[in-house]
Amino acid sequence: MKLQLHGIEKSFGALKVCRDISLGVNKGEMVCLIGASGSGKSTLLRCINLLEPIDDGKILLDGVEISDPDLDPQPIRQRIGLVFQSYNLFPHMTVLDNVMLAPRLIHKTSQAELRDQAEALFVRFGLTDRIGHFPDQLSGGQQQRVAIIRALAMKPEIMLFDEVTSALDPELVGEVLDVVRQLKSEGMTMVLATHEMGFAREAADKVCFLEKGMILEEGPPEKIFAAPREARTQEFLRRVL
Amino acid sequence: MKLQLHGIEKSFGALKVCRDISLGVNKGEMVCLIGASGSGKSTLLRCINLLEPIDDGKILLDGVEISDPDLDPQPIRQRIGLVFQSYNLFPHMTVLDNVMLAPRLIHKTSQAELRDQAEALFVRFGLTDRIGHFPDQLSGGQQQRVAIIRALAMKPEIMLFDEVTSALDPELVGEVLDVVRQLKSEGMTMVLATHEMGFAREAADKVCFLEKGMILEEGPPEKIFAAPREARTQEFLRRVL
Amino acid sequence: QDVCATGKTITAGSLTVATGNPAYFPWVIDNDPSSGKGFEAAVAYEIATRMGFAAEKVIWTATSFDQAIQPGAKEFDLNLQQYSISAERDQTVDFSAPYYTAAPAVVVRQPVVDAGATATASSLKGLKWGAAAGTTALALIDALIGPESEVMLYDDTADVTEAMKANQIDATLVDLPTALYLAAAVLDDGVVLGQFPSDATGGLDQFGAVFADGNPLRDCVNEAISAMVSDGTLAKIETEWLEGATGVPMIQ
Amino acid sequence: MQTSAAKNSAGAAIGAAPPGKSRRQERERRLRRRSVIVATISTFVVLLLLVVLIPMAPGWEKVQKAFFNGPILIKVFPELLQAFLVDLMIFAWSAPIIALWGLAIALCRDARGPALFPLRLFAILYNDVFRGVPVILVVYLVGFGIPGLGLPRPWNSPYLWGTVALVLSYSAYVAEVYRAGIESIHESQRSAAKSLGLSHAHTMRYVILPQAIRRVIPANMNNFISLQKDVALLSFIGPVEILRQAGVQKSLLANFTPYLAASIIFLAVTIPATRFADHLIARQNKERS
Amino acid sequence: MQTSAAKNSAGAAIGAAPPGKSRRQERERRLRRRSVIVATISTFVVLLLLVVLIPMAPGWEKVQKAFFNGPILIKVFPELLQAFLVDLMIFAWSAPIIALWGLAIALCRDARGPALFPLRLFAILYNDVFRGVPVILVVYLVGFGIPGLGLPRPWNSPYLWGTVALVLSYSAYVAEVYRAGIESIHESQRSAAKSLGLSHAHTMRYVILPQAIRRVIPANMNNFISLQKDVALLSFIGPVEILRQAGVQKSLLANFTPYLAASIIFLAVTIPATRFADHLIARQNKERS
Ligand SMILES: Nc1ncnc2c1ncn2[C@@H]1O[C@H](COP(=O)(O)OP(=O)(O)OP(=O)(O)O)[C@@H](O)[C@H]1O
Ligand SMILES: Nc1ncnc2c1ncn2[C@@H]1O[C@H](COP(=O)(O)OP(=O)(O)OP(=O)(O)O)[C@@H](O)[C@H]1O
Ligand SMILES: [Mg+2]
Ligand SMILES: [Mg+2]
Repeated sequence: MKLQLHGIEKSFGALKVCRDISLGVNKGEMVCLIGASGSGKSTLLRCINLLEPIDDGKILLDGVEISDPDLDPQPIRQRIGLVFQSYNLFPHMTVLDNVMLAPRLIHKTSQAELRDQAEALFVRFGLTDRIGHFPDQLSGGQQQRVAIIRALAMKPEIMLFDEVTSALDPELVGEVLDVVRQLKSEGMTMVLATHEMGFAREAADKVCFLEKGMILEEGPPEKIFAAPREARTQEFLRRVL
Repeated sequence: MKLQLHGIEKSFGALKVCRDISLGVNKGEMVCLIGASGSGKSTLLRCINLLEPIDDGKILLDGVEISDPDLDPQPIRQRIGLVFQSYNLFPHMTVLDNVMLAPRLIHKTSQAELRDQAEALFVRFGLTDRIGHFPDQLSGGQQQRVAIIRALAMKPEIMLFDEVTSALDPELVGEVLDVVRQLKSEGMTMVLATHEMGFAREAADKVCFLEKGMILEEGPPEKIFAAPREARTQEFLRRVL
Repeated sequence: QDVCATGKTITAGSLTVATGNPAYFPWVIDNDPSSGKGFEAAVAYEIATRMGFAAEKVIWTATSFDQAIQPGAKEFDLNLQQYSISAERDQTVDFSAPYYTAAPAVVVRQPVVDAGATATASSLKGLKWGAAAGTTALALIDALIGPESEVMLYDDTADVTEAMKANQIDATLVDLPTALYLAAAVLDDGVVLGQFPSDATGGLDQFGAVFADGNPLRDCVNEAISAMVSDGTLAKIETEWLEGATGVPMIQ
Repeated sequence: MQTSAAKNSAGAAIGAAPPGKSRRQERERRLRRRSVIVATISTFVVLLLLVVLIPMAPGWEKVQKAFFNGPILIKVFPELLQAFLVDLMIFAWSAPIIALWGLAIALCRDARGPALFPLRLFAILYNDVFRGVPVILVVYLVGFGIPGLGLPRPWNSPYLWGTVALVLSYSAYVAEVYRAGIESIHESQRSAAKSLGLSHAHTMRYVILPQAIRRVIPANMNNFISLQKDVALLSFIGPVEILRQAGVQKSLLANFTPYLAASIIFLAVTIPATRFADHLIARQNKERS
Repeated sequence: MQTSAAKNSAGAAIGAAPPGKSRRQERERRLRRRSVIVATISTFVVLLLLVVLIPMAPGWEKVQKAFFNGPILIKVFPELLQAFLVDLMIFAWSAPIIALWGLAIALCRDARGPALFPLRLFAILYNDVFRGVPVILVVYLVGFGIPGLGLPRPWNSPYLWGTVALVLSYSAYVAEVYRAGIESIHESQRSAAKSLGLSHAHTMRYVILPQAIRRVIPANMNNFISLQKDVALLSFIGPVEILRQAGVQKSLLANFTPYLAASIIFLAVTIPATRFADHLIARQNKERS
């Protein structure tokens, strides 16, 4: 198994945001987290990326515990890509510099080689003509695609997506989801928090419904969407579909 | 006819945002404006409310021209309610004061009577228990309902809604649309700019598709959604539905 | 009370006399003019007595140097603070007859003397000079010495000595009694290098009390001063409070 | 945005923390303890070095005698405190005048309509001039100059004209802060008020100003802290406030400790005030993002 | 947000404005013409009243002679301009030192890890002290005090220690501005950099600082405009810069016009600078909302 979560607990002060969350993600699998706003989806993804220290439980990547607080989180984060709802591109750098910053600082490869690799990614996701632009010269959908490229440039083993289409105009959602589909077809292991039920139903291997920091229900999308077991899941799906 | 637009033109500098827009809205009718981001929906609504002066054309309310630049816009605006995407409640006042501010300053009715009228509105839209709260203590859906109540408190003859659900979490959209439905059933004349195609199809009397500041296509929702004439309309609907 | 001063003081029946803040030795001893100790304190009480004010009717107040020579109404009847009488100042304020004639003297510190400074015009030119702005010292330095480098200016004598202690300036020009006091008490290693003859200063070395422009009290004070001069009281006060200037070399 | 109501209910639903310490908590306690130790030791070492090394420097004794003279400090402190009351007094009557006059200028600046153009022009010139000239220059010009024109007592008081000088200078800064506050209120608030049919004056009075004034409280606090310090500049035109008193003592004692004492008195007022302003600003920035 | 690319294409698709004037445009031209006329007339009337009425006030001649004395203005102007060069010089070498030292303090304040606690403590104390004490007090203490300890020339120059005093005071303000800039960079930028595996130092150097420094340029400009004005305070420890020169002339001529001339010289520098800073701030506020 690529990624395993065992009994993750996480609180902010008195507010418990993750409660005994256990989850397994196989290599090449795509898991979608759904649930109401505030149910803890973003926090869970941030915990996996070690941006938030967990209070209890274990996170295993390729069977090795990465949540050990004595480990240096930097090299681990390099193995896990995370894309945010609000893109979070660096506004003072060109799109290319955004993508090359981390590889340049961390990988000891030659400048030219890194540039070639970055450009290859831009070609792959159809953004070649935007390479010298600054983020605010791009549309939201383009910015989000650059954010995905930036994460991919570190050659991560697993990608986490946090509502990557929520900030986009309805017309631009498609182009970003296409990128996710393409990654899936290339065999990337992925965890997505999403409000796009249509996409989850069509593309996910497994769907988890989070409610108040707990996984209330999980299973293949056909099952969750067609015949949700829990009353709360039914209610949620009725509202958003 | 309640509201008539004749050849409305509006530019911001060199950018033309409304181009020869003509439209009629009958009493008790609900017209939905749809179209891509930047197509001019918000600007058109702001023009009708006289928040933006139009460059050319005429706006008639009950057959009287209100777009005459020599008229004082204040009393006219009092007859037209406008609700914004971002609620725009006054954050330093309680919800009740938000609703009562304008009537108190403009209508010469007694304090107690105005309060009774306002409270009646809160009862009608199920917000009685929030009356003394400040806007940021309310959920987005509740805030938007307060914004609608605030506009209604001026007893407008026509209501304009500018994507009133776009800023809301998917779960909260329903409660606001319910308010709009209720208003329609009570016979209010309304113009809505919206991205909620489902709602437009179900509730609108007429749908106008805007593209680059022009009404490209208009008609009853069954026709527009089932058999759009223009290629651009077809493309837009394919993307967002 | 003398008829002359009646109704001419800012507080009826009292005489308000201003001095420096702080007031320096030997003009006022211990910054306490009401003790009557110190040259200017003693002169003030003598003038007051002659105008018919009892000692307890003398009110003391403190002003800065600049403050007193501003044009306009004043908070005092007269101000004794070693003001040199000059034609330019006379346009803004009024001066009494001179109550003291002081020779300008050069104050330095011992290290400057050790470095070779002497009481000659050529040696003085090469020194780094400082003075209190708003006094006549700057004009005198330019006229009598003509230093080679820029003259530093300060708010008051206190700041000038501070700059000397900090070795930021070598020398300053003040009236001889002040010079003697600075050298003896303020500076640990102060030396009065020399004095200029009074006649070389173009009359910038006579101290007069300052009045608001057009103050009628001036005539009464002048009367008192001339009486003090003629009966030798002023000279007596001078010998009591001001050291003899013997031993300070003349600068040619 | 999460509503606080929703947050509370989520918090309540979850109840108390679990008994016993989690692995993370254990480790955090360990880490915290270690960092307290490291911080204490390193601070201690640095302080020790300072305390041991500085007095070994040549001239330290001289420095100590001239700047950190205990007996002198004790001797001058009460007098300086007394003089500081003058500063506080001047501050106490200047601050409200500045706040009001600054608001008036800000509103002039915002006046609409061509007939009010002279008012707008006046406000612009006023702000340009008084923000451009050093406060000390204004103090000299107004504080010495105007009484010098022959005003009779008590209308020539340096307290009066010094205050006028401070009001002139600081109200320009305060007016700019108000204006920034007014402009920082999002256009959509104006739109909302206008769409309800409110007039320009009503919009200003009930919608914009209440929000704007509240929003600029921290920025204005910084202005008033500066004012508290610049009150000392009035010493140059006469009032024996703390700076002049310290200067007098310095001259008499030929020692800089009185200035140090004055600094301590200022710090006792300004540090808490600055901290409070910083705190307000930080809270505001947090709310904004 | 609308991308600029989309805006452009929309603009291009629409092409040029229609020939002839629309009704609105006609009316706007009429209105504009009318408001220009009203504004001109009302300004003119107000100015006329000022020009006619003020000289009728009793004492106006005295005021004019004392403050607005043409011949004196012309006479002192060149000397004051000369003295102002001293201000400019001091400013020119102080400003870059302050910018660098302020940044260093800001970074100290942000230092992580318990071992660096003394550094953090130092930065906090430094900022509290130097923002709390009036600049003029620091100028006296440092400018007279430290050279008074017996430094040999040229190490006791008032230019040197006056500069040190300015640097000490102003770097505290500048450091706070930098810190505000660093804190204003949204946490999500740090998150993004961390999620890519960047270290704290790299994040600071490549992601946070470039944005923070750029963002605080307007606020820092205001600090440097204040600095330009406070350079005049060095006159109290000796340098004959413009304020002192004006004071000397004022004493000599018993006339306040030299102060007015000094004000004019300051305004010539500070008004354009302030205007530019205001413009930058306004642009920034617009971008932010
Ligand atoms: N840094 C933090 N400090 C305190 N509380 C936090 C923090 N981050 C998140 N929370 C709280 O934790 C809860 C879960 O937040 P989270 O962002 O994980 O929800 P989510 O499911 O991603 O919601 P959304 O769909 O709105 O993104 C919320 O109540 C939120 O207010
Ligand atoms: N005040 C303004 N100044 C300049 N341009 C403006 C202004 N308001 C709107 N625009 C421009 O006018 C065009 C139409 O904007 P409008 O807000 O009316 O579109 P919309 O259809 O409401 O889009 P959305 O769905 O994003 O709300 C856009 O290109 C916008 O950038
Ligand atoms: Mg989230
Ligand atoms: Mg819109």
